[in-house]
Amino acid sequence: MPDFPLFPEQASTFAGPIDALYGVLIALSLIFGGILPFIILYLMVRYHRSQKADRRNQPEGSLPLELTWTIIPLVLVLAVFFWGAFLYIDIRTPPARNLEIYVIGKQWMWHTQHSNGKRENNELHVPINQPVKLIMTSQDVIHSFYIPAFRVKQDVLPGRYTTMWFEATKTGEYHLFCAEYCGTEHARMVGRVVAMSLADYERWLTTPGEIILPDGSAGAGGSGSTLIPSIGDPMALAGAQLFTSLGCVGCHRDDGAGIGPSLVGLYNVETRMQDGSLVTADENYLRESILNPGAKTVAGYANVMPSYDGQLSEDQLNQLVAYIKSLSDSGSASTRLSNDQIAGVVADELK
Amino acid sequence: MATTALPSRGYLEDDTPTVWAWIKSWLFTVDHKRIAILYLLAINFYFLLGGLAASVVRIELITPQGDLLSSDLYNRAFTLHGIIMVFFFLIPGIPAVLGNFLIPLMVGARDMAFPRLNLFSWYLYMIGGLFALSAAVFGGVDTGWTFYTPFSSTYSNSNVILTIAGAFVMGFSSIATGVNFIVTTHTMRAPGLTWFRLPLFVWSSYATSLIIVLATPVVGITLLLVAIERIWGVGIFDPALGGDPLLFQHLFWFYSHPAVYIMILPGFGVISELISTFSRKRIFGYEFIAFSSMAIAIIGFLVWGHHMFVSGQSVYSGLVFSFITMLVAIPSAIKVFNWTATLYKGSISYRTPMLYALGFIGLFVIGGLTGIFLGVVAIDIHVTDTYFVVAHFHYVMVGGTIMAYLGGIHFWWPKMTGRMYNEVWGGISALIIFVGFNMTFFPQFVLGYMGMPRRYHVYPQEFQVLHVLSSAGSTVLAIGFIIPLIYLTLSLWKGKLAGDNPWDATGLEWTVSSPPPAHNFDEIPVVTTEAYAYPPEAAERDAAAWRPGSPL
Amino acid sequence: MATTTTTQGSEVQGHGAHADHGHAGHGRELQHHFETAQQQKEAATLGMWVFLVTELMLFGGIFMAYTVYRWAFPDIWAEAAHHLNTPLGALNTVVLLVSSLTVALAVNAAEEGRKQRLIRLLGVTMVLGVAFLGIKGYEYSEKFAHCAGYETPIAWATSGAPLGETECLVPGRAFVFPAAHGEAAADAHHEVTPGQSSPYQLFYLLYFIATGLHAVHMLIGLSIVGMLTFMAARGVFTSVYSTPVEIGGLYWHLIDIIWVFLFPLFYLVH
Amino acid sequence: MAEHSNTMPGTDGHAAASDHHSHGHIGRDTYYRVFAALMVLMVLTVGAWWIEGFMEIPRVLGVLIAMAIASSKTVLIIYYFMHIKISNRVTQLYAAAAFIGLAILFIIVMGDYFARGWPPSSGPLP
Repeated sequence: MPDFPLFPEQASTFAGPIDALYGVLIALSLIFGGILPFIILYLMVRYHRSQKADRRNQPEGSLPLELTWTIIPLVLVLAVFFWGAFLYIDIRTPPARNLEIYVIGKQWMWHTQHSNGKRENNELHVPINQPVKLIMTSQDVIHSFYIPAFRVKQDVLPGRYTTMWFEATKTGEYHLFCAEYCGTEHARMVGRVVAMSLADYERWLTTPGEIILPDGSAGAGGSGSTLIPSIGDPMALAGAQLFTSLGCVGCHRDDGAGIGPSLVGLYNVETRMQDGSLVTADENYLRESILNPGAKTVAGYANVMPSYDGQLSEDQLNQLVAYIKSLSDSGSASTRLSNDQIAGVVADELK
Repeated sequence: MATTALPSRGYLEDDTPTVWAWIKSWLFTVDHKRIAILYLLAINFYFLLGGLAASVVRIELITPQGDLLSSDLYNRAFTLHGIIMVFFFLIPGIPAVLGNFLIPLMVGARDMAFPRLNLFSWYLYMIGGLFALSAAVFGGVDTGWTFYTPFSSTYSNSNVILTIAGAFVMGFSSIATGVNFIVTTHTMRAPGLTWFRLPLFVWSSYATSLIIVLATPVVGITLLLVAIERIWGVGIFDPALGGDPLLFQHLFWFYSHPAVYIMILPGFGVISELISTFSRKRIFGYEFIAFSSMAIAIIGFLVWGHHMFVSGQSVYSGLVFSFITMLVAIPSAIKVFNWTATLYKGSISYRTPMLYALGFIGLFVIGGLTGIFLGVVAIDIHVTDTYFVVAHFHYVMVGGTIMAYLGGIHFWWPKMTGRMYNEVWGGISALIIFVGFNMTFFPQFVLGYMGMPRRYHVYPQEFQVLHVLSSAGSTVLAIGFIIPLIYLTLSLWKGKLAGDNPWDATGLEWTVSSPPPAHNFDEIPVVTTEAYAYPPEAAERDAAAWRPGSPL
Repeated sequence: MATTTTTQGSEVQGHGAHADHGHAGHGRELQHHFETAQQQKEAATLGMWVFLVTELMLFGGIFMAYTVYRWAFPDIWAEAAHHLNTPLGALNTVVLLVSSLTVALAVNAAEEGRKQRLIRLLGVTMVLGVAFLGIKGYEYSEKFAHCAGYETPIAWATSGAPLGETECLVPGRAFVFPAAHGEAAADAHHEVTPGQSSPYQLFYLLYFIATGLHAVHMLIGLSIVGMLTFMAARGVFTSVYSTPVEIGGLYWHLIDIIWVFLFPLFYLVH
Repeated sequence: MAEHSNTMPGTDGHAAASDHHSHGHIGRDTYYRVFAALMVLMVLTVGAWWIEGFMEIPRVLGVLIAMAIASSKTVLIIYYFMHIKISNRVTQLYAAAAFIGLAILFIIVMGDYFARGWPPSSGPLP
């Protein structure tokens, strides 16, 4: 007999509340769905044609009764709805300080990249007791990033970012599934999530290891170990290199004197657009502005930037976005914070 | 005035001189009853085909490895199962077979308002079915029945176009049926047959038709757009071409969620008929059941986004859709309570149709309650796209629609064929289906909450026990479906003559002979009573007449 | 009922109103399953209306996609629409509105039992319908001619004047949106927007799908009116039996209504 | 849901059908007047578009004007040319049903788009 669990592990902060709501729903279902069959069974037997029973004064309808069994379920489902709704808003609202990890889905594997540039395939290492925000996109069809033990799931769409966050509570290895049918090997688009203590995570993060890139080539993944303490976020660093090599810096000068707007302090700030609307410069906006600059141009600037659609890989896009975020306090707060911690831990290790 | 002096010959009888003429008399018939029989044969064929695909899927899932089927074949098998069952069995099932046969009889008309349109709809159904079949024969399709873009429009290497053509044509077949039902119900009712004297089956069929007419064209055009994107590579939905894949999901579910009500609403109607007849009393809360059908039809249009809670739609939409989804649970609950109340002080007999009806209530309650689980967004995030969803909609679709379909077939079989079937076997098979069904699908709730994603042909070891249990149950279920096929077929020759009204039921269809004459009514009846007009003492008399040895 | 040959009347069939013919000379025709002519007429009219509901919902899907993308890409929409031939679109609107009038008058003539007038009006309607399709066809061929590198379809057929600039507004691999004119020319990078992923293409794709589907409906409408003319010539319609003309007319008006929306949505965009 | 309310018991079974039908007739003069109105509206919508070419008005306003004119034309055609004015209540309801269905589709889908942030830059949520 293989192991035969009937309930999934609870390994994130969401698991408890969701299971509690689930339990309440089961209890309510048992009251309705469990008792009703017994009423039916009783009536079936009591009023079977072979039974002698009082069959006079049959009711044909009763407004009070109808109202009772309309209003009571209505109140109950509404209560359940509001409970679920608040929980849902929690699940969809990441805390301000979190560890950001990029995820790319492609037929049929998951590719993740940590803040120091370390990559993984079909694996995701996360620290426990630390909010983790996944910024996800797909290279081809729709996938869905699903970690049952954390009770989280989010579709991963091509052409835009979706985000999801969780905070693991228990170390261990958990399933990672693709939940949205994505083609032939959909069932093999699975992996594992390794939740580890923060110290372990940081040690893991700074340990070099052979990494297979999405295109199948092997790359050295451990550069982070030497880069982090001295320079900072390698993801942003790679972005900075791209930013220079692509010539972005010629127009987007830090002092704002260029043809294009300065990108310093842009991330997550509401910005006035050419058509007068206000737009929050989040990841999706940055991505769109790189791929399709004309869609939303900042007020006061001409729409002269060429499109980089088709010229950048998803990886490079992520690096550019990470770089632009690192130019603003709100964007770098999360990553910089965790990098500081990492640097601290590394320093401890070295002692 | 039309002639009323018509020979009252059964609709099945013929005086055709040759076999060819006999075939022609069926293939070119405009008699709604014959068209219903044509549908019955075709739909049952597709049901068996879809069931075969389901068996293949279940056998593969016995082991965690992909040892019977390659992943490609498995994907094609579950897609075939989904497409055949949804588009060619569940959606047309009860309306096209029972609705076509019964609605003119129930409203006291000689035929549907548009008899030739009715026949045309059957041909459309057959053409659509042929497209889907040929797609399967020439290599199958692997998109799942939901055709999500950009997978279906760009990445899939299978017969998507043929399948979409099939679903598209089938859509127009159900539109034709819907138009016919609506017009027939409005204009063909017998004198005195007011809306509140209509049998509840007519009400629910009317609500179904409303959904068909309003929603089906939208999925038609959506599938057409997918086909265009796939053929010419110029896209509406592919993000690589500037489009938004979520727009496809919105348009698709705008039809496909109400389509769920297209499947289950006629089932509600059938169950109302059965419960009343076999309790020998009026249905409890007639108006509430009738209005709840209409409420489901209308609210059902506002909830489609609950299929998209994790798709990337806005949090705002998630909350709105979740809220309305909670509301749509209420009319369904009202129905269940009213059916239960109907049993009170009745004289209940366990005839085969009634067993299906009682089984329906039990299974539908589970299906409906788990629907609330899925409507609560926080839980849906965890269980959507898992076996929990699979179990939920099978409880509603198989436990609901198929139980009602079988119950209805058993109930009106004597009317359709003039013969009774073997009731012992009928009861046994109803019981086998009930047990087999629960064995198959209840474990899937557990599997789903454990996190087993749907559409996986290989899966982690720890899910195996439940999968084996489920596959074992599906064997039982399959046996349960095959038994009625045998005894119903045998009854055509061996069954004893049924008589006009074997169940002592009310309703205009039981006032004509069995099988009904070709023109239904020699003289259009004048209705003076309400539906289910059992006198108050009917239940008492029925119970008093019971002797050991009478049917249970 | 084993045969259909003795039943006449009207019913909606499949993808359009198929006004069925009755036997000439019988005047009012009543199918066997109806009790009164009034009932038959009500059924036919209601059936047509329910069918029109499905037709509107069919176009509704396209309008939905249009709304989403126009909301998403307003500038691109405005720029793209300037390359459609608005005068021809306006002319087509007038043609359709006139044809709606002639159909309405034809129904009126049928109700009054004026056979010659009915036939004349139906004939005019058909001419207008064909004119509409002709103009539409010219507009289409203009776009295709540009793809082939010619100024006009006539030039294309006669290998005449070539097109000055590269332009191909037919969605597909060859799609090229030309340089913006006037003040927008400052946007240097907009010189040519070739290839697949241009949102300009979405506009033209929707344009071709919407107007193409509309043209298909026009063809069906023409065949219905043609059949009605034929029936009218055989004297099927009388002042008491003219239901097919009426429901055929309903279908024609629906085609008009859809165009009334298509015209401003595609041709009149800023 | 509302169908029954206008058809009181006994009045729309076909035996009684003739009692309440054909309550009106639209004359030829009306048709000509409606046609004239349609042509005026047609000129108006093109004219509005032409003027908008010179004037800077909000884009939304332009769309609203065009749609308002198109809707008026539609109402005229449906009401007079398609005889909804003199049709029975059921037919009138079905004529309205399509527009209600479309309204549901448009309002809910566009509501999602306004709130979602697609294309990626235009909404408040990532």
